Amino acid sequence: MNRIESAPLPVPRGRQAATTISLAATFLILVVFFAWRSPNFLTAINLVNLASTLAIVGIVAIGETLVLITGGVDISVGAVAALAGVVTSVLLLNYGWPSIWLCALAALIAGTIVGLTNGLLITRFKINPLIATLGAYSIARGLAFVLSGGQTNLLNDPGFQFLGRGAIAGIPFSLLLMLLLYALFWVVLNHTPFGRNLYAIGSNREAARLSGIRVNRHLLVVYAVTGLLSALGGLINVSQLASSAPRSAVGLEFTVIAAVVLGGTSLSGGKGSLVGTFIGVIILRILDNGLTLLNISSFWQDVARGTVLLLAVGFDQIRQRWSEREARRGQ
Amino acid sequence: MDNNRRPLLEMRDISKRFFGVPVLDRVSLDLYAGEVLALLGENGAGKSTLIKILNGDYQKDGGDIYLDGELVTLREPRDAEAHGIRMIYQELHYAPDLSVAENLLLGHLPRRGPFVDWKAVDDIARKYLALLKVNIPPRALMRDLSVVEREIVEIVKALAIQARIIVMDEPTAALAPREVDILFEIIRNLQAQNVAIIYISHRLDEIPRIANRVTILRDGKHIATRPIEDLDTREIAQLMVGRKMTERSRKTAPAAGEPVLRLERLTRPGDFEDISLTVGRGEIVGIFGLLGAGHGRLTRAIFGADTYQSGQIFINGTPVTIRSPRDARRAGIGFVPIDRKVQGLVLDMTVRENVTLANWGQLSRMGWFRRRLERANTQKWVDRLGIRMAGGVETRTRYLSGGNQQKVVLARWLEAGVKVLILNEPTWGVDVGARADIYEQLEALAAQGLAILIVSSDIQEVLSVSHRILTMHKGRISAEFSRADASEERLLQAAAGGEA
Amino acid sequence: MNKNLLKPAGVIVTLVALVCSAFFALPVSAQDDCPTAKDSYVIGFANLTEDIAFTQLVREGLIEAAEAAGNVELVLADNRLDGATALANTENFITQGVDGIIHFQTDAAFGNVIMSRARQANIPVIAIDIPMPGAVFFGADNYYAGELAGQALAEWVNENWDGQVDAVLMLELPQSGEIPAARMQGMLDAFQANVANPVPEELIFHLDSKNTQEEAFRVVSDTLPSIPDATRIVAMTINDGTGIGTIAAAEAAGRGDQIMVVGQNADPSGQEEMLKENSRYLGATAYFPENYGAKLIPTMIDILECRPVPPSVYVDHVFISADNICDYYPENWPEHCGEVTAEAQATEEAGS
Amino acid sequence: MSEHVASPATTERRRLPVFRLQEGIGLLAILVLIVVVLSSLSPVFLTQRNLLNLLIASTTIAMIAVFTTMLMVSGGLDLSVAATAALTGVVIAETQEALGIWGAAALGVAVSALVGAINGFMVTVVRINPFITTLGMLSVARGLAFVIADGLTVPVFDPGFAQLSEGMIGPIPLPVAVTLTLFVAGWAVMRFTVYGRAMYAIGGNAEASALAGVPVQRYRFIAYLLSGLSAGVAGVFLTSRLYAAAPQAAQGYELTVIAAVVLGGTSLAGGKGSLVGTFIGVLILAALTNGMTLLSLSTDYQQIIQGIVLLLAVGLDQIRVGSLGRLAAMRT
Repeated sequence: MNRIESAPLPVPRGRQAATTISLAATFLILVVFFAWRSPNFLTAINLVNLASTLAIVGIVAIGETLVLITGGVDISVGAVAALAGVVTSVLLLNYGWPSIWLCALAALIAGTIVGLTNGLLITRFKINPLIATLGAYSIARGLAFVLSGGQTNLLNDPGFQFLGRGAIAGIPFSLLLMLLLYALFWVVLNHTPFGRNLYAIGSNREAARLSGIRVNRHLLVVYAVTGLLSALGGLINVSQLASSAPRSAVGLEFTVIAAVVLGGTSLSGGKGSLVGTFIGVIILRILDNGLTLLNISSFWQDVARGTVLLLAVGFDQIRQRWSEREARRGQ
Repeated sequence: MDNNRRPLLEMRDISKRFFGVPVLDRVSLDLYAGEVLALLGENGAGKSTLIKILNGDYQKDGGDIYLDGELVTLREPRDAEAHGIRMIYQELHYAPDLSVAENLLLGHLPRRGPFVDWKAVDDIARKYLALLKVNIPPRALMRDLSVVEREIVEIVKALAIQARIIVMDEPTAALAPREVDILFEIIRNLQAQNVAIIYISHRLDEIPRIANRVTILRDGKHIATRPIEDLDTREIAQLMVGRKMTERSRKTAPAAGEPVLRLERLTRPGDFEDISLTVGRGEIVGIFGLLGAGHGRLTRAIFGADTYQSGQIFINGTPVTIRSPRDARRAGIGFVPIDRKVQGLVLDMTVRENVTLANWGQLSRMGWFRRRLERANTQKWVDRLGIRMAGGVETRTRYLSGGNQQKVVLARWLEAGVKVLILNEPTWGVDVGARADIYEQLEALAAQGLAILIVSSDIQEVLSVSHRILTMHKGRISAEFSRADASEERLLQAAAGGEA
Repeated sequence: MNKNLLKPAGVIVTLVALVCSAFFALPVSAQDDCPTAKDSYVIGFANLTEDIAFTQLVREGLIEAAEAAGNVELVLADNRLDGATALANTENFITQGVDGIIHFQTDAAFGNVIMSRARQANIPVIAIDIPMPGAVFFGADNYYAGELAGQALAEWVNENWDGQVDAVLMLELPQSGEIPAARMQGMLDAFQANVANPVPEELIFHLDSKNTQEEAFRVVSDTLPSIPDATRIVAMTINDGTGIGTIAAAEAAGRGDQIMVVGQNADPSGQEEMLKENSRYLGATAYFPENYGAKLIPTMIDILECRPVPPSVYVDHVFISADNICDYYPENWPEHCGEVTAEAQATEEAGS
Repeated sequence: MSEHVASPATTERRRLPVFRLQEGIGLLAILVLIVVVLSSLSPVFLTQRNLLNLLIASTTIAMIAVFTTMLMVSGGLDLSVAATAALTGVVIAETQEALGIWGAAALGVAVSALVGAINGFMVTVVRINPFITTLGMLSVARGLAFVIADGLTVPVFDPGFAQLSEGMIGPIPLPVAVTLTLFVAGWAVMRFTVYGRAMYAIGGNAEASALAGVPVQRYRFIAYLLSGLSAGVAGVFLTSRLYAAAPQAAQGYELTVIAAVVLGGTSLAGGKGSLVGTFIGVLILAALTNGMTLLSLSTDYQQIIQGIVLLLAVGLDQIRVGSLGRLAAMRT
């Protein structure tokens, strides 16, 4: 049998690659612009600074990418990160747990539990993910304040500070950890049945279910992992700051979603890549860093951030439609 | 068929109620290895519910299911699959952003250690695609495939899982005759390997070609199970409907009035080229083409849902520019799309709201609806077209049967007062009884002066309703027939590119 | 105004009640020397926010003081750093029939409307930290509090870095208006006035801390690379949290020994930071929020019982550093301060 | 020839209106429960005065929620409303001297309409996902508000302007009257006008609506425009009420608005929802906030309870509607 529409088919990853390329272009434009405007931008010291401050948003963005690929969204990540930090310090300081690592472990578990709760609300009670995680956000943030009594707590554990501040062979440990997680989840997403199933679920949930994929179980795992990664982000934050505060990571969810979407992951599910997310995270970080180096008022920085998000996503949208039209014309 | 063997599948006295209303009333069905059992019935007869129970989608309220003589419980599709039962739904379920190969093996990706064995994925996909002689690259994205190709992948998917029982719900609805042949070929191969098939179709003419036995349901009850040799299609239809059917007689075509719609060299390269045709007042023109011949795209372009590159559209002799469905509506063109659930209806809106969807301008004053007028007009069309629903015009269209849904879309354009009505595959997924009904309505409308253009891949449909028939092949009009000249063979030949 | 009048339904009744109470207020006060004097009082307290240590200490101090007074019932609310919420809380207080309101709200500009409501209801208001027209002001002299920290920092620089500084980081809170601005200005002015070599304007970096540790961390992390050669950096921060974030950023960049930081508030986390070994947190100006209550409640009772009250009551400010912390907060740091001596306690009393 | 109608559909249909009624009643029951609990805990809660306080305090959210409901019924979403309200206030504050207070208010509302128009343009023409569009716009509008006001809260006091929020129509404060009027008018618009029908049609099935000749993108654009405009109007009332405008005003209101609308039964997927539901949703949140404040409950606990109520209300609703959804799924 002949193909009925005899158009040459694009390579499957081609479309994603195009998005990644236009992202990389955005990235390059920013780098060139900042390098031109600020002599301090491309210095070794600033690059190390950039490298060592990527991890928090970067790691949480991994979880958000997974969630968005399944067609969901999680806006509780910032609250979970804050809760994790608070749990660590409260267990250590108020409850006298013997080791900070044990407390950190408990914090990771707490994050996972919030994630699982999100997953249950979404799968069992069929609550829209935005609303479910909005509720969880409210509750987790509230809990962080209740547990800490609103206090900032110092955590002076040199071993623990290695997590956020240490370096191996000059490379920040948090960056290494983040790269490791990106590699790990890249493999999971692209080369394990679990990862592929996530795309299937986001692409067509009913098809996935009818193909015998345990959709609810997958979603549970994804939200739990996102909770876990958010908690890990919170721990790195605490370690970097050597202190925990319930007010921390305010608005992290929006930064993370912006980075993931910037990276080409679709809010409607089924599409997305960790490579894109990685670049998205770097772009937002560079934007912040560059604008600060240029001594631009923080008020204008908000304006710039929103504008870049709209421009980048808008441009990609137009490019995609244009190339689709081209492809149709070519048929 | 050796009837002394034990059946592979027995469904005994299956009952199912929704909100206290019986949908299935002690329905039994048995299926033997290596046979094709046609499961027939009108929409709402309970076929879907029955197979969804078999697939574990629904839980039965009563009755038992035996596989190989053993009682089984099927709580979810996974259970069914574990027992070798595989469903191919009429509405395709695929992941558009994954590759063909991944879709084939969705939920069953072969692994090496914890990882997906991509080489095996490729190999398996190629193997099964080759089995169907399908030339679809396994790495193509589903999104980039045509509707037909997607369906074929769906069928291959069932093969790939090596099911013992495959349920096919209207598998040929989207297939061209040649593709149907390929499918039947495959089904016979499957039979040879002792796979049992439950085959659901509205195309009764296919049944004798492929089925060994038929089971007929009506109103949630089991009506008959007979070997195919004992029945002809007429009898089957009678059993399904429960009363005598009269054969549609082909009347002679009335003389066409002055041209209402005229296309001149309408072209969009790659889809359709040089299309010139006219549809007169009171005339029904049919365009027959195999799937992918470009006739579907043509209708969308006339209606402004797609663009055309060159050419001109005339309405009543005046050239019109159509860039959007709005322009088309203003020019007096109505369009009944192929997929009424996706493109035709707002399912959660009422019949009234759907009927008046294209005529807000006339039914409102300063943006406020004239409620009484709206209701009255809706009621008028409901009566005239015989749209049936229990709850009156305030019923949500979601709860109407396929035929009635189609009539709602029809009513919308009549309400909008169009001069030309374009229908793309007007009876897709509509059951036998409603089909005849719709044809009659179309003829009546034509008799009242409407110009109707029907585009279809169903040769019977084109033959039975059109006054004049065009065939399309590879985006061009390949032949034209009067009603008297047209025959199944000649149409097929012309549509396949042969000389008329 | 009598809240029992409001209980029966009917908005008109409410209105009549409003008019009546306003009407009769004057003649009644003419009869009695002090119409607002009572046996017991209900006092509304609307906190700035419940999210930060400073305001929590204010609230706790107030609760303690109310209990100590014996005849005061405290009604609590949270202004959530938001003008609309502060106004809603005011209206709630009025509805609840409080005798006086202690308001800790976000911006002087909102004072007009809040005070007009309170005046209509004849309820006296004390404004904490942010002045409101017609309210008794209580709280910090922010500019002066800033000066204390700036001066201490200048002295430290004169002593340790020969009065030389390569860069000044100002961790500000521009979105919160004049109060933090006054603190920052006080710090900078006093620092420049006292340091041996005042710092030129181009070496002063104004950074937006957004009032969080991590934002302070980020902006300082991003600023340090632009001053790679600076080895003597001072930072003045809006509060302890941003100070801690600033130090963390410098340490993370491996430049912990090149920075010295002063802040404001001296809350427990700030105290802990300055007590660290080799701390880069020189100290912070204390506002003693825990003592606000002990002064606020009696002041409010004075107002209600028609005793004269000065229009502004300023709290004491002390620059707290590792050297004098045991004089003020010995009970917080037993390991550092050793046994709390009677002498130290006496100093504390005197200090507060 | 007669066509067969499946029996389950018949019963379903008969049940449908009852179901919808039950949905409303369930929501009302939650509201009544909250009111009963709060009034038993606080003697002040059920006083006229407090109820008016409660209503006045919720006008900002309520005004925006009217138009957010329309937008969400059409399948849209607007996260930028709170920032837009703040921006409007700041524009008024900064231009009041040059333009006079009413001129400034007009300019502020115009700016909010512009923000809405840009959102609409991004969503309908550039076709960026509404979540991202309005998230970006949130950042831009909030940033601009800070830039224009230089971070400061600016007094806006004009007796006439203050009457906007302090005036009374009979026994009802003006902003409450305006809000109620908006709800009633909005309800009528959603039910009886072409615009309302378009919202439901587009949210229900945009493709089918477009193929019926409905100018989908134009109506979408209008919905975003109105959303921005409503934020501006809410900003005007807020500024008038506070005698001042702050660039950080209304922070986080966007989520409260969405919570109220969703609580009221409007689907995030579009096509379903009503202003009656939104009205009850707004009241539930307002009663909760007010009541918990009267009880001196700490904000942390308030936040937790609000989260739980949101999840409970939506979750219970989902469970009840779930059976209906399954039934509908069966028919397709």
